[in-house]
Amino acid sequence: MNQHLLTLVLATPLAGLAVLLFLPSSNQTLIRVWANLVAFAGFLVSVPLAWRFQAGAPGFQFTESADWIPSLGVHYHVGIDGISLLLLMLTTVIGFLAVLSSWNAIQDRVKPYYAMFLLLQVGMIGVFISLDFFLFFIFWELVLVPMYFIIGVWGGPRKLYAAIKFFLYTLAGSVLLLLGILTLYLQHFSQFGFYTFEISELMRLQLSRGIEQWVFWAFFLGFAIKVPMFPFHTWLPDAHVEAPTAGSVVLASVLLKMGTYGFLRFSLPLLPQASSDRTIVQILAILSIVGIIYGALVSLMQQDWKKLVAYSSVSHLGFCTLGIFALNPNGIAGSVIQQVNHGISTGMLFLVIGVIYERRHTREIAEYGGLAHVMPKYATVFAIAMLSSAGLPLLNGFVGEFTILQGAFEASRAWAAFAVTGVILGAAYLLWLYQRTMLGQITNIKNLHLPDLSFREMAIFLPLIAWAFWIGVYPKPYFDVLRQPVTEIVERVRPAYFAARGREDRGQGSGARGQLASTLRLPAPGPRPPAPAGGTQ
Amino acid sequence: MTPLYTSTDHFTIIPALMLVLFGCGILLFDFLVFPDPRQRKWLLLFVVLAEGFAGYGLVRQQTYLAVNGITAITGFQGSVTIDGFGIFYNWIFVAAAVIVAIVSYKYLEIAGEHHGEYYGLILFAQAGMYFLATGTDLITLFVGLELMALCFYIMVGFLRSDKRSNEAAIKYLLLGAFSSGFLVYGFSLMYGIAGSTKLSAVSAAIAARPAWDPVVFLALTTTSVGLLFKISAVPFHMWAPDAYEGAPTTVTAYLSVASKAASIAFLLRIFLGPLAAARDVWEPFLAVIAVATLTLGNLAAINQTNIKRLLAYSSISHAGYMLLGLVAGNQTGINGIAVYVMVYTFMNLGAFLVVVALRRAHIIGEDLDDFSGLMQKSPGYAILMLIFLLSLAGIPPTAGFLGKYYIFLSLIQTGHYVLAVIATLYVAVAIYYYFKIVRSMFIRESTEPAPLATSFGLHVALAVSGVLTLAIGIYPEPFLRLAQTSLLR
Amino acid sequence: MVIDAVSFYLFALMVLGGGILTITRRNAVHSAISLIVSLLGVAGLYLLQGAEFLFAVQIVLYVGGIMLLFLFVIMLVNLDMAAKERQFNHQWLVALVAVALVGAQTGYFLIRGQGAFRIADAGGIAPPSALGNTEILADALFSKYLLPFELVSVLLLVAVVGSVVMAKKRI
Amino acid sequence: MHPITTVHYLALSAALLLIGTVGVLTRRNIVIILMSIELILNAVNINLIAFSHALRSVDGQIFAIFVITDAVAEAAVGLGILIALFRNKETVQADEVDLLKW
Repeated sequence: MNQHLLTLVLATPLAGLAVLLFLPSSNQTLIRVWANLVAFAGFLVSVPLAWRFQAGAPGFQFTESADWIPSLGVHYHVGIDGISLLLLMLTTVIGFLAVLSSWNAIQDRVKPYYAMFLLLQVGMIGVFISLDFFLFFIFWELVLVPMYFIIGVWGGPRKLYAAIKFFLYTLAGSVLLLLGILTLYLQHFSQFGFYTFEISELMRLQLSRGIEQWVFWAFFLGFAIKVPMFPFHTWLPDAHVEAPTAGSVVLASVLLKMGTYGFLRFSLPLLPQASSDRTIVQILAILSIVGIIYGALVSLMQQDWKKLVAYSSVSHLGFCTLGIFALNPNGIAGSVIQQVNHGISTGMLFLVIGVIYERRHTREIAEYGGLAHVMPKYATVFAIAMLSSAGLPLLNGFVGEFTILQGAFEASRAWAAFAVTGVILGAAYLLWLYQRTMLGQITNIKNLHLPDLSFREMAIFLPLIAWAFWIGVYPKPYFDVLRQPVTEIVERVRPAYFAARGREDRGQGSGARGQLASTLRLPAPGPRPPAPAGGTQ
Repeated sequence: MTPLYTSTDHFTIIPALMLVLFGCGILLFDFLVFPDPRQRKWLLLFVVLAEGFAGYGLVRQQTYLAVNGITAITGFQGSVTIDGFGIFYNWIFVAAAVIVAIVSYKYLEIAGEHHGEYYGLILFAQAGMYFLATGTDLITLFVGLELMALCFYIMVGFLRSDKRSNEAAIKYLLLGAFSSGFLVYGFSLMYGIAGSTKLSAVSAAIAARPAWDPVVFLALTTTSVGLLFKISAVPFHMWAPDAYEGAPTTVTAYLSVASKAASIAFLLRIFLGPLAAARDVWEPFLAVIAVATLTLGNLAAINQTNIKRLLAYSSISHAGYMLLGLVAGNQTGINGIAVYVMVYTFMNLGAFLVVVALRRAHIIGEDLDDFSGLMQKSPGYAILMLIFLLSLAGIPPTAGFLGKYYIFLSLIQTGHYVLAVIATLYVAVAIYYYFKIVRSMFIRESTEPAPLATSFGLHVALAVSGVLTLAIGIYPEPFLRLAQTSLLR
Repeated sequence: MVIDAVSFYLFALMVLGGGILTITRRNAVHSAISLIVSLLGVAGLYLLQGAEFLFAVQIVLYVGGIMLLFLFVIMLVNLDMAAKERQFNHQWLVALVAVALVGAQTGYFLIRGQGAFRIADAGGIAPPSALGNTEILADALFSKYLLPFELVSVLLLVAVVGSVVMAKKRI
Repeated sequence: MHPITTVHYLALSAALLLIGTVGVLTRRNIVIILMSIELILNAVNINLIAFSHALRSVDGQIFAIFVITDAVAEAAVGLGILIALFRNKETVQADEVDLLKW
């Protein structure tokens, strides 16, 4: 059973999609029910993964491998480690909730809509479980098409522009990513004499510094556009603003994580020299910090509710990449946690916006005010989402941001100092948004008789709220799951890291508090230890 | 004295012989039996039979090669050589000809020009292609080329009462004849260098000369003009948009696929045969031309509103990708061209077939607006067109990705990193104009309610191209093995 | 020797002069007649090079066949109007410059590349009379070149079908 | 007077090729463009015959026969298309053939 579980997770939405295509498009209710059932089933089949996952075990679990294109050395090889597990669970949960949230929002071309969502789900799951680079790339590109349609067909007034911009940006990045993949593939052939895209095989490569750096930048373009990191972020606000609610939710919660996941799964382990190169790390950290602060500042200025949240994503993802390129266990573990957090909290924020948009059909912040009076439940949910996103202790955002800041501090005090401004600014724009929309007197007469959250809407929010509190109060299971893969990555990228700190330090990362203590026990972090020169022999 | 016509000779030309025989049969039968144009679709039987026999001949040649463990059979004292390369490309011609033939009858009936000669010309053109892919003698290649080209001149102008068709035909003929004049001028110089018209002798003679030998250079440039013209590479591409737009859409499909595949085969025969020794000379030239072709094809396509014109520019850019495979020039590159030609055949045919379906009585159906709301009108066609367009753009898991994959791989393998980056970035440009069509089909509302002109043949042809476009993308293994047979030479 | 040289230059003059007149005449009939002159010059060159059969073919086929076709069409489509209009298209200057460049290049390469054909010339000046022999030609055509010969018959069939399809009002 | 060598023939042929090219590129009248193409093919034939003579090989003459045949076929089809065009459009000027962008 274990070895087919991932295939089952992948196949469930695909099979559901196949059946969906044969349902009569006139019967909208049937299609809705079926799509929701499939999405829920997709979530259910992924639950055993979480149960059976063995937190401390090295390497990948639930692996399954079969030849796919022997003449190219391509395998159907899937498996997960702790990082993929968290993101995969995020995908199945958010995927289901996004489908559920579309019940009323989508009235036009219902069947293609759900078909696109299920296809999107296949692509996203595939990205997180592929252990073959070719397979990964296929899923990576597969995601683009349904997302294009979700934005382009069911989106807002500038949907055509936003959709093609999204497509072109991410495609341009991913074709360069392909060039990087092919370079590794050819290097592997010249060193070992056979062609393969298996990641475990590619990790055996001994690359020269120059090649690693070129490949790193190719990967960087692919992943950074997806994340999106600072200069490549311009597609994101457009896509988010124009996409339908569920599209925004999936885009923010899962699609962006594909980029950070790419860094963690491929850039760091496959290109350890380049990823720990002093200059490269500096550049990436600076871009992340610029993203954090720029995103926050732009968010402060937004008049459009959705655009504000979109720019806040740029800021939050900046934290994630900063954590990754801190290149220490705290930074990376915090980054993964923060990715999940961002999925939960930003997903909730977009859903919150979706709820009000369904009622009022505007996202101008100025149109609202004092909604807490008419929609108390809604205001509560929004408050939780907002505080989770702002990083209030006891909620999930705090754990992630705090751990990342720890990691960043360990790497460089300046980084941490700048990143902290991002946290403060983040609190500022979110609280101000809350104040402008929810608090005070009702200024717009149209808002007087808005209905509060319905049962279905509550059902969408409750799991996310529960999850947010879980991570915020008891994050230990998450750090447990992450410890092993994160240690592996850090050992790969900086072999000297653990040696310099002694073995007992390896155990750190068991919960935010434990980490805090362990960090405090350490000698002053000082400047970054020099990058391991001369490769990883 | 050697015997005039041996059984080996016969064996090497069976497929072409079948095509020509059935072609003549069509001309006779049409003349004798079918006064009513609507009965003429029975002539398709001849086409299918001809292709069946031709395919059987190819199978026999293939098995003969495999059983005897040899790479080539030569016939007619070296005029033709049957090798894996020729057989592979001939399979593509067979596929293209069958698919085009079975969709044509409805289109021609609507256009009011349903004549038997059309089917005959399809077969004769294919006979010409046969010798382009298998010929190993300058004269055979030249005559094969002209046979194919002549058939296409006529087919492009087949809608005799349509001014656009007339214009397309005369432009194509003038430029085509002009370029083949240059080609044959180059051939005459090659003959002068070698003293023989056999490709092997020419190869040896050129290899014996210094790399920058002026006469070799002259022969190279003049020959290249003709070859590049045929695959519509910049700056010899001007004919393609006009010919594609003016020709009957079914002919456009045939022209863009089969003629291009045959010309690529011809180009490879020449560049990897006689001109292989001058590789240092032509590689940079070809690289520049390939980049120019990609650039012009992709940029000019952006502003097109006529679908056939848009697809014409897109096919120009595809020629650029194929040329890049030759610039890389290693085994991956040549194999990549074969894969590329194979996937291009089905996806491009498919895209044109959807345009064929849009031609209805009194509606030309070639404009971007004609595609508006296709998703609501007939979702099957819209989804198929989406698959073809994604494949043309090279998005996995469609077949088109695989073609581009090989080209990129070969470029990196041979260290042409800049070319690889340029080539990949044009994928993003291409997406923009392909998705203009997608946008029309899926997002815009329908403008005119007339139903599509479907026919049994069209359904079959679309199903075949659609299934193959997906199948090659999702499970490419058998197709890749097939393409690898093209390296046997 | 001298006779050969003189006749070469004479025929060359016919060929080039006829060619230039062909592409510059306003009246298409004049062009056609200039073309005949040029083609006859080419035929003369064939004779000089000992290709008697081709000499005959050139005169019968080209001058007799193709030119008749041209003249016929010129009469049919009534080119009187065309003769009064502008004769050259707008890009003629660009075209001329391009061609001049190509010409300079070609000439340069031919002169530089003389060596390429030295082996060929070494055999001697006098042509073996057998080469022009129709019998040898026929032998080659029906043995070594049987395939293209058969193929070219298909080509001609297509040409016949094509010109009928194109030119006839109803088929 | 120098003896006439193969290179003389080649130069003559190149000149004729260029004349033909100029004709194709600059003339408006389609009939004259077709004639220019005939000039190009004749340039090829001069080459072939010169080589055939110099190399003592019959192949060049055979090649020339095929080139002539091809010229016939092309001219026939070209003039046929021209007549079809003239029937619809009443012009033989290349740049008036402009429904399609040239």
